[in-house]
Amino acid sequence: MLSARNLEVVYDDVVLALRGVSIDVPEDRIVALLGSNGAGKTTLLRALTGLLDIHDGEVTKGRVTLDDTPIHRASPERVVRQGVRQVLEGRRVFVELSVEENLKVGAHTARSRMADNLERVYALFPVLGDRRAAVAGYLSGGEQQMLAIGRAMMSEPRYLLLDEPTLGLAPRMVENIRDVVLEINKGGTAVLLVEQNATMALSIAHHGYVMETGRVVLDKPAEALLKDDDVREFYLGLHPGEDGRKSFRDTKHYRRKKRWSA
Amino acid sequence: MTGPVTDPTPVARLDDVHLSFAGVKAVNGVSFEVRPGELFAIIGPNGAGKTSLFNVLSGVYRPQQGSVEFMGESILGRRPHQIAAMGMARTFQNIALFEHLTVLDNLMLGRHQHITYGFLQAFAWVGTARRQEIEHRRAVEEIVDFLELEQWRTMPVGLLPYGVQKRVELGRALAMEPKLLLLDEPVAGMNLEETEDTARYVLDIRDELDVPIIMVEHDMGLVMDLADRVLVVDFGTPIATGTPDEVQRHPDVVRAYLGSEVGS
Amino acid sequence: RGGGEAEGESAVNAPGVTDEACPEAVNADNGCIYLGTISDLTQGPFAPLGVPITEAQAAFWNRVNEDGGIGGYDIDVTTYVKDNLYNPQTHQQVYGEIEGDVLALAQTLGSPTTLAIIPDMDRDEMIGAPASWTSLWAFEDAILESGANYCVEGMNAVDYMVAEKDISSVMAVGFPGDYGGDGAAGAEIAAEANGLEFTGVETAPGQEAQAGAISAIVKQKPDLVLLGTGPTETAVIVGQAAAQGFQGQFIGLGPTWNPALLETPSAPALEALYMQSGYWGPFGTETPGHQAMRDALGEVAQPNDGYTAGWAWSYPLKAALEEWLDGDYDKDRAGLLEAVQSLETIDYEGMLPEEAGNRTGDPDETIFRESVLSKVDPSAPSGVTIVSDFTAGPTASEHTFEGACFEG
Amino acid sequence: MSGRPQFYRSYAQELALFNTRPKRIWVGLIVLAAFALSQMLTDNHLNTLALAYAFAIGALGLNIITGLAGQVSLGHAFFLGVGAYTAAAISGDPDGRTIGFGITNILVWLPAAGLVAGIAGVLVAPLATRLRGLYLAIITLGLVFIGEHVFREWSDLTGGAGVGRESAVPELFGLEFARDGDYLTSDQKFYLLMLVLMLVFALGARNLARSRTGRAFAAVRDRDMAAEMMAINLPRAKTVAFAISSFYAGCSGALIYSIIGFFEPSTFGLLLSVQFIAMVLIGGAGTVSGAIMGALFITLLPTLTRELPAYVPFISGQVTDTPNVFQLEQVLYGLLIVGFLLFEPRGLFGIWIRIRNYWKGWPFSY
Amino acid sequence: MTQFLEVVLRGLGSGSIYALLALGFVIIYKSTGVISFAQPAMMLTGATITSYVGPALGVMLFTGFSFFVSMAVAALLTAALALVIERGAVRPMVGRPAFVVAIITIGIDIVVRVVTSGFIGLGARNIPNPWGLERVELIGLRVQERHLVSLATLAVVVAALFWFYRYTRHGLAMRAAAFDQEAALTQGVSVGSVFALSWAMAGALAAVAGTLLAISAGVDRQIWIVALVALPAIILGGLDSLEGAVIGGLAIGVVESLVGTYQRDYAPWLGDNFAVVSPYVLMLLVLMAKPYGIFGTPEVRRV
Ligand SMILES: Nc1ncnc2c1ncn2[C@@H]1O[C@H](COP(=O)(O)OP(=O)(O)OP(=O)(O)O)[C@@H](O)[C@H]1O
Ligand SMILES: Nc1ncnc2c1ncn2[C@@H]1O[C@H](COP(=O)(O)OP(=O)(O)OP(=O)(O)O)[C@@H](O)[C@H]1O
Ligand SMILES: [Mg+2]
Ligand SMILES: [Mg+2]
Repeated sequence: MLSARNLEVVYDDVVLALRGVSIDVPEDRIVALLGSNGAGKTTLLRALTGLLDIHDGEVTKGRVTLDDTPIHRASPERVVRQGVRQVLEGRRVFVELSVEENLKVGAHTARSRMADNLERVYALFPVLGDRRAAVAGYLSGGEQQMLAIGRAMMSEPRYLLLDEPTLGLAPRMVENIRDVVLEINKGGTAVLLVEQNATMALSIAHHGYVMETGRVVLDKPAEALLKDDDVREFYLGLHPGEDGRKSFRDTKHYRRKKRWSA
Repeated sequence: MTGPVTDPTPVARLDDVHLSFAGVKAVNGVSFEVRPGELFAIIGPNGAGKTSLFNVLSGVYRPQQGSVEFMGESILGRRPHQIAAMGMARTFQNIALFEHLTVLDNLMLGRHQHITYGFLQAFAWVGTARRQEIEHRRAVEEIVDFLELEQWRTMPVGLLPYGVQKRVELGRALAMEPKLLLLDEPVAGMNLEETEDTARYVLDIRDELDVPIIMVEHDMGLVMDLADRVLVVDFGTPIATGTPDEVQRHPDVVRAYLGSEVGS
Repeated sequence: RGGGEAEGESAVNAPGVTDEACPEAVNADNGCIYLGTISDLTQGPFAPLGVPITEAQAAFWNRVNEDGGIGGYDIDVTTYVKDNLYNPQTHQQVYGEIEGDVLALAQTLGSPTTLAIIPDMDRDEMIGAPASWTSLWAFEDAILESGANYCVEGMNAVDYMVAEKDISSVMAVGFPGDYGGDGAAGAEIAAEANGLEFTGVETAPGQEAQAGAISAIVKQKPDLVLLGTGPTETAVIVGQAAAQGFQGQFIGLGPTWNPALLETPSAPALEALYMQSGYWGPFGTETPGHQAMRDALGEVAQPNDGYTAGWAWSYPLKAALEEWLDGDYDKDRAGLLEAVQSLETIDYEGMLPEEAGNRTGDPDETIFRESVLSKVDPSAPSGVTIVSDFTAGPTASEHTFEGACFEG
Repeated sequence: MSGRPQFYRSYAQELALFNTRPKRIWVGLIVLAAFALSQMLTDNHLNTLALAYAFAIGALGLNIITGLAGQVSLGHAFFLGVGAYTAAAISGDPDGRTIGFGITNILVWLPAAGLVAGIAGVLVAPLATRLRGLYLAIITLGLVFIGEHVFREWSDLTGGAGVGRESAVPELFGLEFARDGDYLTSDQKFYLLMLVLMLVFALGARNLARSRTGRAFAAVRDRDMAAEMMAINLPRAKTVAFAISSFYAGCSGALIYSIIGFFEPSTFGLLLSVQFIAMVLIGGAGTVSGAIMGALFITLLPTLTRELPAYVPFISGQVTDTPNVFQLEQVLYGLLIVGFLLFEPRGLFGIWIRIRNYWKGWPFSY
Repeated sequence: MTQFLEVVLRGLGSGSIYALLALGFVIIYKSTGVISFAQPAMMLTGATITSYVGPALGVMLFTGFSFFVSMAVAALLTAALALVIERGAVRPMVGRPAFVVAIITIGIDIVVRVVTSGFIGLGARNIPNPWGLERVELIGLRVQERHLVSLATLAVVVAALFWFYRYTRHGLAMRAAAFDQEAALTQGVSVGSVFALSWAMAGALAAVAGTLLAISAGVDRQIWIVALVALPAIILGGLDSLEGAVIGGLAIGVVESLVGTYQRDYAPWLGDNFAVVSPYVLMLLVLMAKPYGIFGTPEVRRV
């Protein structure tokens, strides 16, 4: 189990980005993490994988444990070796390397099974197989997202942390990613899924968290979240008393002041 | 392909455009036209060539074949800055702001073509230079008002939240006083609230400022609600054009793009 | 400033002269005269010369002090030592930094660097000993040069070869400008006077930059090659030209030699083909001046004619100070300059003839036209021994100098 | 303006260069103090500062191309040389060893030096518009080497390698800067001249930065493809940036060597270019005051490191010893640059901001 | 013709030294995105170390063998020095603009060069070696042995590097780290070790180059300038290309040698020392046609 307890994170010695966050990612599970922009989702992932350092961030309280051993002081490469992998927000493929080279870098800590894993990734994402020699920077946005996920799969992680994987993807591709996540999970990898697309995330997750301004404000099984009124209104766009989503043409032109009730 | 031609002078017109990169056919025989006042959407799977179409329009790529017209003139072979000066403005799929500059400076850059003094006058900063700066600053502040960016005005955009950056980019395009606006995934990565805001701005731009818009977007809800007409491309090839309702039911569109969960 | 009160009417009123003793004075009762040194000490291309010159000068003036100093003053040359990095701008700046604290310059190294301060020196009525042998110094009043110059040296080298062997062609290979260019100009004048074929080849510093010079030598096979480069370039050019079959004679201007060259792979070629020109005898020469230098320096890591040069260049300044303090001159810098201009001979303790120090009359009369030639001799202290003592060749003797040779 | 929170009442007011009272007061005080220094410092210090101001003009120029437009150029020394030789030739002795036309009025040779260097910049620009990043840096480095070669070989103009020539003669309607006058010494005159010129050039640079042209440069730096789609003509913007930057460099070169009086072709080598890059980076790339501070820092640093060894008593002053003070000077020079960038990557400007923020909040440090 | 070929061979000889230096620059650039201007100092230091180790070993071993052993020792020690510098002054700058780091390396270069010069002294330090300026006949051409030694060393180094980049995971990891350090970290690549490794490799290469250079005339304070000739070589070949560095280095050696030999006869108007700047002219000409060098990867630019 990968878990965070009472985590407090400060950037640049001044910006308090997490204010006592606790979450659990049990083995073999899919956990969804929702929250508006700037809530601290990415920061949480960084804290889990040791990437805070290079952003001038620091864990000031609390801890991160992997199977009860603390890892929040470990270097990113050690975290990867222990089977926790993050797919960064915004794809971040190595634009000047080819598709296959990107995947090979992904296998940095698991060279021995590289050939098998390559096959597995190409099977998951046939597009990548077709363009294995192409320069990654010229792939379309969606293709790059697949490459980023595929790259993470190259080391057979036990925990996969996905930061907004469907950003900019076409509806069918979103479904694809959803299927991929399910499949990856079936293969025995636990997934922490950070998403703006709540519909998709909650449809596959076992458990869900909602974050606002550095705190976890909801922590429920996914089905329960789907029924939560606030979640329905603010994340799924389903307003109480109306059947289905309101048209964008009808949204009023005023700023809604959101106050989270939970 | 394109419906009955009712208006003799479309704002933009592509005819049988082909573009390929080292073996990849990014655009393969696409034709369409955008009429005055229209909100035209382009949808299609990832890598279908939507952004490439934008790049063809704004002169970044030169198609190997076909013709591209803007405001009734062929713009094939013109440099991006010339096309921009003709009145084509765009936003970018991956935000492309000038991150070290403030919001105001970014918007002022949008007005680059409307400001006419040269660098010799810039040194002295008297007369024309000063007058123009003040005048255009006024225009920019109106956009700040319109997009509700007051509180960020003097901050470097690199430090702003994602959603705000997207709005600044929209503002920068508006500052150009465009005759055609290209929006590449304006709500990608936004939460529901921000999406609603953006939808509002887009409608206002079209209706109040009367600027025709071409929009690429994967949020089907937004496209279906806002667009007048939709072009669907797949592997660079157009597979359907029509009203949102028409294309939504088109079996090829469902298969190639929407998948099972239509529009939800 | 300076030390007025105590000495009454002989009061010296010049910058850099104090009644207080020097720091670490040899004679605690003496006043102190500070001399400045601006040299290439670390990064510049001439540091291998600047360092031993500066060291030898320190030893020279220390010996003067041990002999009681001059006119009641010890001489200090170690307090105001500055590194010019061989850069005119730096040179000018450090000159400004020490100008008010020193009476004169014991050393100002380099031509473009010194030229950058000549207007300032004129304004300040400052005199200084150079650390180069360019023919230009004969035309600058403020500069107290010693011995022959590169131009004379080039003439004498050609005349020597004409007298020794039947030669018909001369090639001058060297850096452009005040050094190599000056020597080449002299060689060209002498070649013309002797009816020889002359070629000038400019080369740049650096081991790997000599390909052009080497191939020119190998192709044209001149009878005499006059070198005006640094020691490393000398080794590369002589060694590789010989390796490619060249058999002619090389003569190097003063700064081309460094005894360390005898440890390089070029050593056999140098022994066979190279001769060293000089303005006075090399380190191991038996004169009282040389002996005093060797005694004063004690054990040096590697005998090097940079030491010899630094020592010899110091005599004129010593003579000038003696004349100034003993004679009836204003006791300020102007008086010192006057004293310099009245020197007819200088006691070089045998390193140079006394008349080499003549500073009265116009440059063409006072330019010293005798130089020495040495051959490579691994057993000698600085690797060379004299084969031809002070001689002026016919060309140099008859030439009229109207300006620096390299200016053409 | 009264009342504590100061609001701008018009865009004109907000757009003014020094738009707050503290800014006006500070800048006024600093400029006054700079003028007052001419009466307070020794000639030698004034000479060093005058040089620093002249260097600052060049740094302002490099800041325009590198800090503002994002094109790292190692070729600045070349443009400095072009300016220095142009000025020297125009004002040189017509009967001298080297080319000279005898027009010593600074109002003639200074603009001419800038213009010729600017034209050289325009000629180089087409290459720059094709190349990016380090490729551009090293190509411009090549320019320095090739320029040095030309300077060495063209001895009619430059006096030749190892020799050099006299530099531009500074004279303004009969006022000769290189001579002591009745009221002011030569160094005082130079100091004041360089101070005034630097202020003029700095004001120009500041105005440029906040103008249409300056914004376009910044856009090219941050994202050149997007800039093109803002109707900015990329090749033209880069060419203009090169031209302006070289103009500054040319003027700077002419002035620097008019103070020194004499210069030699190898002056315009890699080292000089590197010094300018260091000025811009150490000052804090992109800001006018940063460039000036950087220029002061780098030109005064050697003076400082020459003083420091006096406080390190156990290091030998003997030139033959290792280590000796002269080596220490050089090592300190290198270390100070390294240390500075390590601990304050935003440069002197960053330190300034820090101090300002500290005092703003005084007496509360948080 | 014989002469021409001999000139070309000489050029290849000195070109192989440029190639070794260029490889060092490229290795650092590929993994950190920075051009290290400390390479000249590394070269000077490496050669100086050899000049101290060589004579000490020469007593025990025969010259040819002791030459290579001392060169290897110098390479190791220089690599260690490079590691220290990387750790102390470059690592803290990770994520900062490449040009700031480049200026830092210039500061380091000054410091190291001054210190090393202190150990060199005033003259040149000799490196014992059996070749000196000796020449051999090779298919009718007379070649200097030292040039053959340089070429052979280059060949061995290139083979080793090829193997390293092709068959170890570090090769790719080094390239990945250069593009995006955070993304590389998430792949489990230790960016720190990548930086350290590349600096160490470049330091060792510079030491080898310096030692080979010093065979003919020893180590003096000024030989560092030769390292700058590697800059046009890497631009010519393409900043991030190892094969480009090798070919660029050799090409520049040959051009310099040809220009040095023939330019006086065919184009005297270019000035006497034109050979010295010919590498830069060649670089300019190539870049006119190929803005990213012969083998360089074009920058990926997309909107
Ligand atoms: N490197 C940083 N330095 C300072 N503050 C930071 C840094 N990174 C993030 N923050 C701040 O921390 C807070 C949380 O940011 P974070 O990126 O974790 O949010 P998020 O939930 O991932 O948002 P998004 O949905 O936009 O990705 C924000 O207020 C942000 O401004
Ligand atoms: N400069 C380029 N060089 C090579 N291939 C390119 C280039 N630009 C685009 N492509 C290729 O062209 C195809 C179309 O790309 P484009 O960016 O237009 O897709 P898109 O429809 O915008 O996709 P998405 O919705 O993911 O943004 C892709 O396969 C992409 O890899
Ligand atoms: Mg995030
Ligand atoms: Mg796209």
